[in-house]
Amino acid sequence: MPAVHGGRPFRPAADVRPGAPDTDFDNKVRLHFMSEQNRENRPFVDVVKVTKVYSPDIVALQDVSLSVDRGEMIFLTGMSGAGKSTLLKLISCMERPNKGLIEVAGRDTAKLKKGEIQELRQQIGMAYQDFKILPRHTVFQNVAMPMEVLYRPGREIKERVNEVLEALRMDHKKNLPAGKLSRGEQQRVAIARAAVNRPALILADEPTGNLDSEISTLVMKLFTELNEGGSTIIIATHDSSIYEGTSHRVVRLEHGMFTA
Amino acid sequence: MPAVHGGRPFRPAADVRPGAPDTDFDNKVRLHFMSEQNRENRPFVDVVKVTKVYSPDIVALQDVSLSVDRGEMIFLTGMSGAGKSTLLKLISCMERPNKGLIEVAGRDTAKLKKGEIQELRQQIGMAYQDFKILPRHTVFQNVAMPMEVLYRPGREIKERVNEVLEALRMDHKKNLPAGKLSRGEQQRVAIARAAVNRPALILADEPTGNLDSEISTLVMKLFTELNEGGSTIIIATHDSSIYEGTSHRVVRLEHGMFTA
Amino acid sequence: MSRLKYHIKQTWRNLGQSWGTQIMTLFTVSLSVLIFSFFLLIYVNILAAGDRFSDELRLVVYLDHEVVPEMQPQIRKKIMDFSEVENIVFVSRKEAFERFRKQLGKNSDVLDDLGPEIMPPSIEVSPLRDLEHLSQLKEFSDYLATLPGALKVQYGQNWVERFGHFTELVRMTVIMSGVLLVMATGFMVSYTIRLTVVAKDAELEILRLLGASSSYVQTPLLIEGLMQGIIGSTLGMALLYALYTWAAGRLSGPGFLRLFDLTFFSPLTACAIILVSIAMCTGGSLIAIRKYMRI
Amino acid sequence: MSRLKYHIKQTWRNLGQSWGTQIMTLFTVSLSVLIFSFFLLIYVNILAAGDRFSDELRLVVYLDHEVVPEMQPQIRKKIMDFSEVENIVFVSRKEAFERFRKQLGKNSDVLDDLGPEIMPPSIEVSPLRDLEHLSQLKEFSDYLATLPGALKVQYGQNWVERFGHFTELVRMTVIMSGVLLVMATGFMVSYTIRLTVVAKDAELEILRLLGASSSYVQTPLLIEGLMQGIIGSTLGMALLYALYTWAAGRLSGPGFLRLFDLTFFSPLTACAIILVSIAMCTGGSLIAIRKYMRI
Ligand SMILES: Nc1ncnc2c1ncn2[C@@H]1O[C@H](COP(=O)(O)OP(=O)(O)OP(=O)(O)O)[C@@H](O)[C@H]1O
Ligand SMILES: Nc1ncnc2c1ncn2[C@@H]1O[C@H](COP(=O)(O)OP(=O)(O)OP(=O)(O)O)[C@@H](O)[C@H]1O
Ligand SMILES: [Mg+2]
Ligand SMILES: [Mg+2]
Repeated sequence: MPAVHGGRPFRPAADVRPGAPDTDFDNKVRLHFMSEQNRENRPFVDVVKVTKVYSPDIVALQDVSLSVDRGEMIFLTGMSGAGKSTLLKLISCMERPNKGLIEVAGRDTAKLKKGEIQELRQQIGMAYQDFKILPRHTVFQNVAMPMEVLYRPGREIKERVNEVLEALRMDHKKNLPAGKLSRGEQQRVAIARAAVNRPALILADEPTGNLDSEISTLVMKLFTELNEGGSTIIIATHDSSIYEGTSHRVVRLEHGMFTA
Repeated sequence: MPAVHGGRPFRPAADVRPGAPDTDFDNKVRLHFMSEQNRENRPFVDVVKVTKVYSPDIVALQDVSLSVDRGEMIFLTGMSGAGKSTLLKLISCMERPNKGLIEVAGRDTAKLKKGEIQELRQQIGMAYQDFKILPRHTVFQNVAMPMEVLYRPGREIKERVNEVLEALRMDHKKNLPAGKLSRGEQQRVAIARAAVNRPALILADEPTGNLDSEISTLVMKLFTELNEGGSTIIIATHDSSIYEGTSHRVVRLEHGMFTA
Repeated sequence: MSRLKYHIKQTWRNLGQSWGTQIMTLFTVSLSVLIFSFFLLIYVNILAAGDRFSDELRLVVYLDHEVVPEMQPQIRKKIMDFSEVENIVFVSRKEAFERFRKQLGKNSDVLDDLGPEIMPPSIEVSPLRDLEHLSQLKEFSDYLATLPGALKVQYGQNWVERFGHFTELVRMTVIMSGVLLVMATGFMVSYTIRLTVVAKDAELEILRLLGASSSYVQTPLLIEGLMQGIIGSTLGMALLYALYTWAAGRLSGPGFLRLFDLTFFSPLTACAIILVSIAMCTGGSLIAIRKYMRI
Repeated sequence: MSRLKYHIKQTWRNLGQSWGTQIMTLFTVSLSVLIFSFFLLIYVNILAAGDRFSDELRLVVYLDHEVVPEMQPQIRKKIMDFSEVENIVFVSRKEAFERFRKQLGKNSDVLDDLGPEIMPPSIEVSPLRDLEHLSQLKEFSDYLATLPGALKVQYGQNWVERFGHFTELVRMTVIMSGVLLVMATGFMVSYTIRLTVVAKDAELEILRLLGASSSYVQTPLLIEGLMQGIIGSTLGMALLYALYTWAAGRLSGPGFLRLFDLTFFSPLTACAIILVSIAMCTGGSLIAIRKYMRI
């Protein structure tokens, strides 16, 4: 079983709302980071006046603030180079901000210890813009990784992986090496891996860049289902067709700053 | 100067039409593959009943035929996994068909010798779906490669690379290693490299997958300019916004076959 | 328990995916162990040979008159004052004459008319084994020349020096080869680690991003390193033993006066070498992935 | 002309981008050259030592009567019949007696009353240099014992055998170390090529897709291989010379009867080694990229 760090349990988003599928699984895996009393009234992801400068002097984000509530789905748009990926990387602790505060599940990410960062990442499913899939592993193996990392039993892994691959129409390719797929298929593998674990937080970076509108719809359907199951979802995209007409919040980055 | 193979000159597309920019440059570089009399009335790219099966039994293309005239711009659409990239790879000799005939500039690609394939590729600018840029080389070095391969003089390379980077709003990043760019910026590097040489044939595979609509417009503007300069252009895309409302031909692949 | 099964499954899968690298690593380990223990074995045997060589080394002090038995302890003491020695033998004129007669063999009848007084008496001194260097021997010989009545000090200068020279050359050859091989082995090992890391790079990066615990990442690699260490070093040691047997076979023969009785490592030493290699293999795999263990 | 400039520019840029790999490769080349030429040098010197050793080897045939000068050609012929020899010396009783007197030194007055007739006459035979093996020597000695009037044949059996034994051991050590080092060097070189290919993989792939001509791709790599070959092998040879000088210095001394006059390669041999290394370096780079040269 996963180690518990710091004693502050990270309550699964899944059991906050009714109708969450597979609550039992979630209860076993997810830990409670936030204390009971302010879990509901504080944002799940809180970015406060964050500045990120890449060496030597490339300002990717400047004084950016963003609050995402638990269970919210939000779209992050902006031109190429605006800083969308950088913001997602900061939230998942892949990069460190030069200034400002980033809180996830009520904890300051700058102060997390190694084990706590690992625990936090286990709760985050990220679909990377460059996919980061293993070309020589099969599709199944790629998608199963986040569950294997949590030592889930094989039967459960199989079930869940098949389910998510089916939802993305990738089940017929599951035993092929991921490197032999078309780019759009690889992108779906990356999305499936981010979603397979029903994580509390999903960060999707340009998830439909290589997908046609039909498949994009499937992807959005998957995300919507997960969101209804309690997951908080942040989607960075330039594809207006996937957020036009939704009731969800859309924020726009421009040259490292949010525009109203 | 480049070696001439087979004695059949490959006449630059650029000087076929009036108004071609930099005709002098083109005359020096491009070779004539087609004999004079039937250059105008035969298609520039001719795909006849081509089947491509990946081992062991993945049928990517089945009995596909497509003719693209010299100076045409054509959009290739279709769902993810339909076979768009495969078709482009066949045209650029990266893959070999299992059945069927592929002619480029009037020559059967199956019968080209090593030197002739090299020569053909020098005439093709391909923007790969996975970019294939060198992360440790600078943007400038990446974009300059197709011209360096032709031993163009440094002054000319500089001029042309700057021109194409400016057109894609990437000139301010030209001395950064390409691996440190955002994905959208990397995609623009890949497009710039495909266009820098004003090749006779441009194959663009999903060129706007990571780009917002503003930059996509710039990319299409660049392609249109090149097309008006005489380049034949095939664009594989799922982004309907870039081909909706154009007068150019749009063909649709579905499960390895063209639909009417 | 189920976690260990998880890790073993993982290791097994890795093995299937990268057996090329695995075999290469195995060869590297075997070869490294072979090379190291080969030079260790040679060094050990040279030391032993040196011992046996000095066994036979004697200095002979020729005297102008015999040492009467009462005087012997005094001279013994005088010699011992300069240096501890292995053995001191006093040879009388008569004993020397007998030796000479034997040396002439059939022809010894020429000595029939002569008495032992034609031969000089002598003292034979066997230095201690640790008196290795020729310079020390020379010094000792000079000292012995100052004994009362000493005429001349002789030792197999000719052959001793020649042999000493040769031994020195061999020692230096072995040392230099050893240094070169250590460097080559070092390169080999570091290259292997680099190639392994290049191969695993993407996977370790992704595991890190998925929040895999350190034990999840390290255990399969540890098992892998352990297995490679065990198989590789045992193989290397077995190869060395085969080589040794071959060499010993070639060197045996009508071995009267054999200087080199080759000996192999004791089982204990062999085990120690294998254990150290195993430890280094597992340690190496850990070092190779340590940079992925930071967050 | 301008193309060559292009290629040199290219090479220079590569150098800046991958100096880590370059330096590693340089070390590998140096070390390989050092190791190979080190063992070659040792082998050459062992051969030379063997020669010098057999220079000093003599068989002595003790006779029961002197050979009169008229008979000498006949005996000479008889010996030559069995085997070509370097030299044959007839030692009369008188000469033997003189030698014995000298050997006794100060004490030689004990011989004053004796005549040369106490000493046996002898024939000293120096075998040819190529008579290397002890078994051959033994055979020859057995033959000499059948000469008319031969009493006994003597050679420094004791030391000769011992020395022969030792030489054999050294030869085998050198051969085995050589084999191991060749294997280690082979590994090193192939690893270096693999690492270089991994590093250049993406670039060569893209050049291929851009339709770069073979000369465009190969020339910078050839220049690179050439430079690495030149610098690396020269460095290796220089290192070996430094080692040699150090060793020769340590081995020199009061060198009467020195068996090992170390010699270095002739400049010609050294150049040949360097040239071969350069050829192998450039060849190696070509082989490494050959798979990218197909279309
Ligand atoms: N190297 C390969 N080995 C095996 N199958 C392959 C290989 N490359 C492509 N395929 C398969 O061939 C089919 C067509 O692939 P292709 O890359 O041409 O699709 P595409 O139309 O470009 O899709 P996308 O829009 O996702 O890029 C897919 O089903 C894909 O899985
Ligand atoms: N590792 C890095 N080193 C230096 N600069 C970087 C690095 N990563 C990103 N940048 C720069 O930071 C800025 C923001 O990059 P980011 O990847 O966040 O953009 P983005 O909004 O995701 O763009 P895209 O839509 O193209 O993916 C860009 O100008 C980019 O060049
Ligand atoms: Mg991005
Ligand atoms: Mg494609």
